[in-house]
Amino acid sequence: MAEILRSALHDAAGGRLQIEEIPGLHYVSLRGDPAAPAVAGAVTDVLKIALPLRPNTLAASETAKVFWLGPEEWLLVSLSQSAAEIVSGLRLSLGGLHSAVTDVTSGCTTIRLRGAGSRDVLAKGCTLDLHPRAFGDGQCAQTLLAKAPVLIEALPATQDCQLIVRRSYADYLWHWLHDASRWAQ
Amino acid sequence: MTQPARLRHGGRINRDRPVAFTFNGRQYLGCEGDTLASALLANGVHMVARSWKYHRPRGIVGAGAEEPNAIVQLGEGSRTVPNARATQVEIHEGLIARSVNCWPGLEFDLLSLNGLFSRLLPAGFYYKTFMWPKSFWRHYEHFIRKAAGLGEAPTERDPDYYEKFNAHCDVLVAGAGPAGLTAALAAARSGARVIIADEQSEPGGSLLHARESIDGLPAVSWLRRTLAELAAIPDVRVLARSTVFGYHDHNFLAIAERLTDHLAEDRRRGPRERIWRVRAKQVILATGACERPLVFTNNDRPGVMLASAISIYTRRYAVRTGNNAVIFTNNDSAYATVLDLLDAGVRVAAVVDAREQPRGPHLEAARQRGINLMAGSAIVDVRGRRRVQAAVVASLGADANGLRGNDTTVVDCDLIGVSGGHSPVVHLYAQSGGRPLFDEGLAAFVPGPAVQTQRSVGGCRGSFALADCLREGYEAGTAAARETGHDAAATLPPGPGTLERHDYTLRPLWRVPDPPGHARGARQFLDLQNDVSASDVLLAAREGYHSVEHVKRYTALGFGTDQGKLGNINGLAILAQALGQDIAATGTTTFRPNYTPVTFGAIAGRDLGDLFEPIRLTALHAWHVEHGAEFENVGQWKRPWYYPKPGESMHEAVRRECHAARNAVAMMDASTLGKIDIQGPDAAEFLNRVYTNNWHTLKVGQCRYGLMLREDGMVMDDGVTSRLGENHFYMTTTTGGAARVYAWLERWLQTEWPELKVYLTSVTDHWATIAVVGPRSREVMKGVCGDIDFGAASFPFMSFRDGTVAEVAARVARISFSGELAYEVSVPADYARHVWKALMAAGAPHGITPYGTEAMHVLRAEKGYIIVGQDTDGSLTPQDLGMEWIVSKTKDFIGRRSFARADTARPDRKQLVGLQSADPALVLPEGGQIVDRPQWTAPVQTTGHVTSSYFSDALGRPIALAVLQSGRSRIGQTIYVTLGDGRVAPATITHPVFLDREGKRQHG
Amino acid sequence: MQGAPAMQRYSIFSLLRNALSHHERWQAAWRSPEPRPAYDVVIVGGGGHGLATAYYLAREHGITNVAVLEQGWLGGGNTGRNTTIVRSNYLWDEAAHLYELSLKLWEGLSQDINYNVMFSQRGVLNLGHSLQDMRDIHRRVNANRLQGIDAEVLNAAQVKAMVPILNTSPGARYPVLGASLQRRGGVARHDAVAWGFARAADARGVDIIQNCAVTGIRRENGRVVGVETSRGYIGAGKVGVVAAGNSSVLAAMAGLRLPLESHPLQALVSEPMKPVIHTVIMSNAVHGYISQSDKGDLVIGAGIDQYAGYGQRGSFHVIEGTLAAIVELFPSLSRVRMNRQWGGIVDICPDACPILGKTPVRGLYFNCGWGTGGFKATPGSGFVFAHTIARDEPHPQNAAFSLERFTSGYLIDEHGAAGVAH
Amino acid sequence: MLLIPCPWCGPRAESEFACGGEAGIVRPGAPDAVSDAEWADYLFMRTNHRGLHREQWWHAHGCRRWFIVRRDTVTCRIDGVEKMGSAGAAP
Ligand SMILES: Cc1cc2nc3c(=O)[nH]c(=O)nc-3n(C[C@H](O)[C@H](O)[C@H](O)COP(=O)(O)OP(=O)(O)OC[C@H]3O[C@@H](n4cnc5c(N)ncnc54)[C@H](O)[C@@H]3O)c2cc1C
Ligand SMILES: NC(=O)c1ccc[n+]([C@@H]2O[C@H](COP(=O)([O-])OP(=O)(O)OC[C@H]3O[C@@H](n4cnc5c(N)ncnc54)[C@H](O)[C@@H]3O)[C@@H](O)[C@H]2O)c1
Ligand SMILES: Cc1cc2nc3c(=O)[nH]c(=O)nc-3n(C[C@H](O)[C@H](O)[C@H](O)COP(=O)(O)O)c2cc1C
Ligand SMILES: [Zn+2]
Repeated sequence: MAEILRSALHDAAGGRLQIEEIPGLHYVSLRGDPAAPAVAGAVTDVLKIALPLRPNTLAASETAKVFWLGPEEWLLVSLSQSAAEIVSGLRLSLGGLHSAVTDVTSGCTTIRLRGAGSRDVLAKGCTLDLHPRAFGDGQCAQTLLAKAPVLIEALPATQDCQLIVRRSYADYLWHWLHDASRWAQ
Repeated sequence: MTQPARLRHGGRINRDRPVAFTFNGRQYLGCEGDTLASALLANGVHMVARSWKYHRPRGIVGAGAEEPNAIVQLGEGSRTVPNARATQVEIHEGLIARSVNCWPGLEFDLLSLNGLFSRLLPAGFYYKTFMWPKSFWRHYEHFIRKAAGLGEAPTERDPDYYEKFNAHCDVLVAGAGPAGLTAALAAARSGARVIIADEQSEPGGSLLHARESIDGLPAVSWLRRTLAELAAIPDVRVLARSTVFGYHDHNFLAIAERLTDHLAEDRRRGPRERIWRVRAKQVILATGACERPLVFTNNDRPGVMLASAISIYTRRYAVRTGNNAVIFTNNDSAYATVLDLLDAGVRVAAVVDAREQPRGPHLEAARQRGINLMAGSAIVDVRGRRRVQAAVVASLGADANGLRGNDTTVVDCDLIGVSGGHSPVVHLYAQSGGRPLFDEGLAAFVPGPAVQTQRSVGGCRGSFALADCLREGYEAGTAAARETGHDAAATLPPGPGTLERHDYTLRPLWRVPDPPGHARGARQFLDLQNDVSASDVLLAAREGYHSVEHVKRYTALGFGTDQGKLGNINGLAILAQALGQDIAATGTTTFRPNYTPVTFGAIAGRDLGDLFEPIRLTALHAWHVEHGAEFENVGQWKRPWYYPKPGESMHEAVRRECHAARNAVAMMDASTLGKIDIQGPDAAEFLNRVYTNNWHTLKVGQCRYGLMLREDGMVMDDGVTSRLGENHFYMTTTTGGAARVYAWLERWLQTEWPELKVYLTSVTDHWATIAVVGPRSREVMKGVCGDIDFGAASFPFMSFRDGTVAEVAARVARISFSGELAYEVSVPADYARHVWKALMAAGAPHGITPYGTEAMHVLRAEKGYIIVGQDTDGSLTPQDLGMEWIVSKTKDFIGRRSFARADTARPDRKQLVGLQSADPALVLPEGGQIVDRPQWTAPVQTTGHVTSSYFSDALGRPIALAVLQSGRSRIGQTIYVTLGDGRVAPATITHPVFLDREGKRQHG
Repeated sequence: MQGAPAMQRYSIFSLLRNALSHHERWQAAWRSPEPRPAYDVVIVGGGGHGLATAYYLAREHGITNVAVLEQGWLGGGNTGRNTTIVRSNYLWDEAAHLYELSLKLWEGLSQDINYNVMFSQRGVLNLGHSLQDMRDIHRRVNANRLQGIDAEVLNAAQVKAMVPILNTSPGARYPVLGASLQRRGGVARHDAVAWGFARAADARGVDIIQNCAVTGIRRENGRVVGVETSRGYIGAGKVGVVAAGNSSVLAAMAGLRLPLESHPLQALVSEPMKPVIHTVIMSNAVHGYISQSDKGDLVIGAGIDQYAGYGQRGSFHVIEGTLAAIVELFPSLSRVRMNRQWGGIVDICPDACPILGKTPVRGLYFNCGWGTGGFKATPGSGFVFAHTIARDEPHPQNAAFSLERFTSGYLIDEHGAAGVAH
Repeated sequence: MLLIPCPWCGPRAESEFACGGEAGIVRPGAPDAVSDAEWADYLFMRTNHRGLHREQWWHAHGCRRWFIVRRDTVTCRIDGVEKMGSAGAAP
């Protein structure tokens, strides 16, 4: 139900680059004080993942990821557990601690770029240094891709990247990616 | 092969690949590897242009970016290019080029008559005349405009595609001559990420025509080896046809790469140009030096060329630029050209050297081949109009400001090579924020101290010996890499072996004295493109335009497409002389991007058409499209404006939609509203500070309208906020204001009130919101939602309930922007389409009608509800809008203090009122101004204007909202609304709420 | 007081006469005197506004013992780097009347100062791209007509007829829905404005002193007595500061604070071409505006940089955005090339209107805050500021533009009409 | 295109940020207690310093934190950044 884009595999630049939407993920925003042990504790309880505290990094398990978004803000993405489960699990675990847990599942979608040209296509619209040395495994960054705010994740051991984009920008970004991959170098 | 001036041997052109092209309607053949300039010269074509002001015949002067004269129009139709430099255009099959700025043609140009009047057209002549009669300026200007300008802009849409690429590197090298290449090599060997860019079709710079050897190899062989080594190192990018055109703050540089223009049209694939946006940790500038012309009478005749350009045409392009040459120089470098010419079998009739005692290694080599050296002399005049026929040579006086006697020698020739020394290409250094310094020894401006993490090496630093270039480049590359944490170079092979060095001696010569009997400097050209002569600079100095910047602007020196790469230095030296000050004190004009002109389309990139601004869509967009909606742009969003049925006008559609909302039920996609989730123990206190009304009293399950002000007391945004829990609120903002409000709230929280425990999360995209509006809305809701009690008392106005709508967990709020009984259903956007369709189905028996923003506006205007940004304009307070009821008197909030200021407290401010048009058929124009009397003569004071105006279906007549000075106290009076064309329409001032002032409908 | 030499008149006849002597007999347009120890009035800032002030002080008020002190070269500030758009179609009465006074002066300026400033009334179009833009356009045009200012609303077809190369396709991202047109608006030769006023002021005895930076403002008993400069102390009965982007720095010298922020504002030109654009076209919504100079270059104004800056340079992405807007509006200009770009320092006021008037320091007057749009006001600003200095009270047309408005709340919010920049 | 060193995310391109202008503008604690002139000073008056300038920036398209940058308004050189609320960082 969560497909925003035509999620058919898009094959650009002579097959060197594939763009596809990954539907069906669950997204939860978490705000809280990283110094409060309950915050990291809640994430571990619910997702079995250690809360990433280093800026622009993520922590992942087989079924979920936690992205650092800000010093008091994370995005939890899960493949298996529903947002409702995560939200209630976190809230339970956080108890009365001042924090905010918000289901944002319908507001986000993920687009995966596969192939050697992925980063070059992103570099056409993104000012980050995407060289594997500068942006490698375990790293993520919020930035602008063309004129859309995105969260970029470097997928391990490849040139591949994944983008999390806000729903209302997804169509624009999709067009932009098609356009940018027309002549991948 | 019919290229009469093509040398039989040598050069880097491909003789096996002839290329046909057209110039001024004539077919020519060149070779692959030629520029348009070299191909024309190979065909013996020297005269290629008419000058801008006097329409004098002009030839090719240089061989690269510095060229001021050989400006041509390329191609036709949608792919035409104005103002291309023939020296930088690579020829390809089918190339069409023509001269610009001449009519009817290059050979016979009517405007060359201007030349006859040239005495009347000194610098700035137009400031002194064309003032009478006063009304005639537009006629004069018509002709001035026609005469000005070079090429012609295309008139069709550009079929080409341009893109951008963001790049990062440790070391960016601008220029791939010997200095740049060794810099890149050293940095790359050290392990740094390197980008090296050169504007030419192939890297190599001066090596492509150099006479020297490096490491025992001819320069071009060393070049090949070096490029091969660079190509093999990962993380090195060599960009040819790539001009570093801007050096901005924080080591951000822009490069324009030209990808397809050099190919025949049928071979072009992919983008035409690409802009590289480079963030470099270290920058090495290796942009070389530009040879400087000499300033003498008629120095603009076709056949007068830079000596270095002659060498380039001879050695790189295998072109014979003339048969009988005179070289005029004040330094040794031109003797290399002498050798090149002699090697090519060209006669050198004389070498005129301004130096009394010329010396230098090239000179010694040339002397051995036997030359006619005229030392201590200068060319004072040139004979020939369309092509040089002879040089007139005279002896220079000791201080070079006068001639030694009146004797002149006429030397026949068809080519004059000039070298007045070299100007380091300090453009990028200066763009980086640096100030070039004058070096007396070189008589040139060289880079001063670096301002950013940058180094200049080689020719652009004033190091003109190849050995120095190689060494400096290698050292700089090593050092730059080291500063980025790459110092493997220490263990690497050293840079290329050093060569023999030699001194650079020159006799500065800024202006050759006029030949006897000539007006001062009248035909001594400085800026060939803009026809600026030495006399123009002297005139400017005489008239008090003393700053070099004044001279530039008064004479247009350096204003052209070449930005004075050749002429500026001579101009400012002449100015310095005229003012009796030194050149250092005179200074240069400001160097600015672009180094050479760059296509608009490339700089615009892909941000055009549908990608110009993101098009933001709601989850229901596809449904709206399928159902024929017309859309309105609201910020970046596309919102359904109205849904016309076949054959229906907008007016009819909107009436039908309004009718449904007032009499049955209608439905709207309100998903674009900004939505912010607010959590924390201080959330209520936070709202209390940012909204004008009280939020502590709001109970869980209730909603409240809020008005947000700027600190100056003016209305900034509004919306409804619901209390989801004790510490949990859900705020909505206007569509256009969403981003602004979110940023505003974060700012206050983080910078002003960090003690407040509040977290904000933007949930605009997560929730889809559907407004179900109208007397039948309750029935519709009941049809899709079984777990909420919709009883009027149990679910009162301004409260919300969580429930299940069409099997989807939803939040249903009983709020109304229409004044009707209405519900807003919020569901996660993934379910929006499903829920919308369920509502449509449930509403079908009641005639449910989707409506757009236009009907929404009509409905809210009937109720006197404002739209921030339409009925307000940043100059209205809540009181002005008649909204005192929402302004707390007992607490502080943003903006409150500003009410107490004298002019915000004034009673005669503009106030929101209603207007009723006297003509029941006339919808008053929005934006109409209000006057008291039907007749008026300007100027009269403006007292108010119509902000919103519609035909009200419910009332069967037009309604309007307006803001009007002291409006509330004038209700009942008649005013007149201007219709924009001098006419006015009478209207009565009314209360701004037109319908159901008691609010019975929405409470029903 | 030394009499200034009679001004050599400019005309076709003087041009002919001087041609005979190879133009070697032209006088300096202005003298370059050494500063005298004291003047009745010192004007700080040799931009168009400062020079116009000096000229009108002399012409309208007979005050000729005046010096204009310029830290660099005349007209080297924003006067020398603006996109030269002149119009008076502002929204609020106060602003509209001030700019209209200026426009009327423009209409006779060349003859008045005997220097052709090439004021070209080729019309100014402000495009509307959304329903709200069109409402605002109607509102402003209607207001202008009440104010006595020529103004028309054009629909998209009329705009297209006037500017055939404009993209008016309804499918554009932000389609052109219409425009306002002020036919009396246009452009002028910016440098000539500074030079012409300098020459005319000089001819009336004003000392124009370049390379003279004011470094301090000396006060005694709450009254200004003179200025410290890089060329020594200069006494002054009154001081008028007209320093545009540098105004806050000068205010600090007098112990004052102003509601200003200095920002870079950039502009660019194309290579010169034969005429393709015959009027001035501005679009606030897509953030770009364009005209073509008499030399043939397209003159394009960019947006303002977001950060404060005194460096006359801005960020490249602003230029990129501007050119995207221009190509979006004029797709056929895509292959045209940008020749040069630059920046100026504009003094931005919270309500996008100037500050023109007295200060808490007696004898000290400020004229600033013109931000992105003061070129068009040059003669008018000089005219009313001269009045304010001479009479120690504002001219009716600048009374509303006092510093007090920031205290009382009488702001004249021209953001809509002032737009991005112009 | 400035390179702004976000105290959390490190150096990022200016296009990710919004500049909030001069730092250290203090909202009067009791607005009613100040005069109109003092209120106007808070609302509108700026030092607008030429030279080293403390200013607020927002990492709008990154971590969404406000922080303070010390930057030279003539050369654009950045001297340092401060997190909001860190020692000495009056907003
Ligand atoms: C890119 C750009 C485009 C613009 N486009 C337009 C447009 O199209 N239309 C329009 O109407 N306006 C436009 N403007 C605005 C317009 O240029 C200015 O408002 C106007 O020129 C200001 O004139 P001025 O004489 O007050 O300032 P300036 O010309 O800047 O003069 C101020 C002078 O004061 C001098 N000064 C400063 N400090 C001192 C000191 N301490 N001692 C001595 N001298 C000092 C400066 O050197 C400067 O010469 C634009 C501005 C820019 C930057
Ligand atoms: N004998 C003399 O008196 C004399 C005088 C001057 C130069 N030279 C010779 O010139 C050479 C100087 O070597 P070098 O490496 O410094 O310069 P170079 O001229 O060999 O190379 C500079 C290169 O930079 C390119 N370039 C310039 N600006 C650019 C830009 N903005 N973007 C991209 N590319 C750009 C040029 O096209 C050129 O290819 C030496 O060989 C030297 O001997 C000799
Ligand atoms: C209206 C106008 C037209 C201009 N036209 C040109 C031009 O055709 N060629 C050019 O090189 N510069 C042109 N310029 C820019 C100036 O060269 C210069 O960059 C600008 O006045 C700012 O000064 P600065 O760069 O010396 O700081 C123009 C400037 C203005 C204001
Ligand atoms: Zn950050």
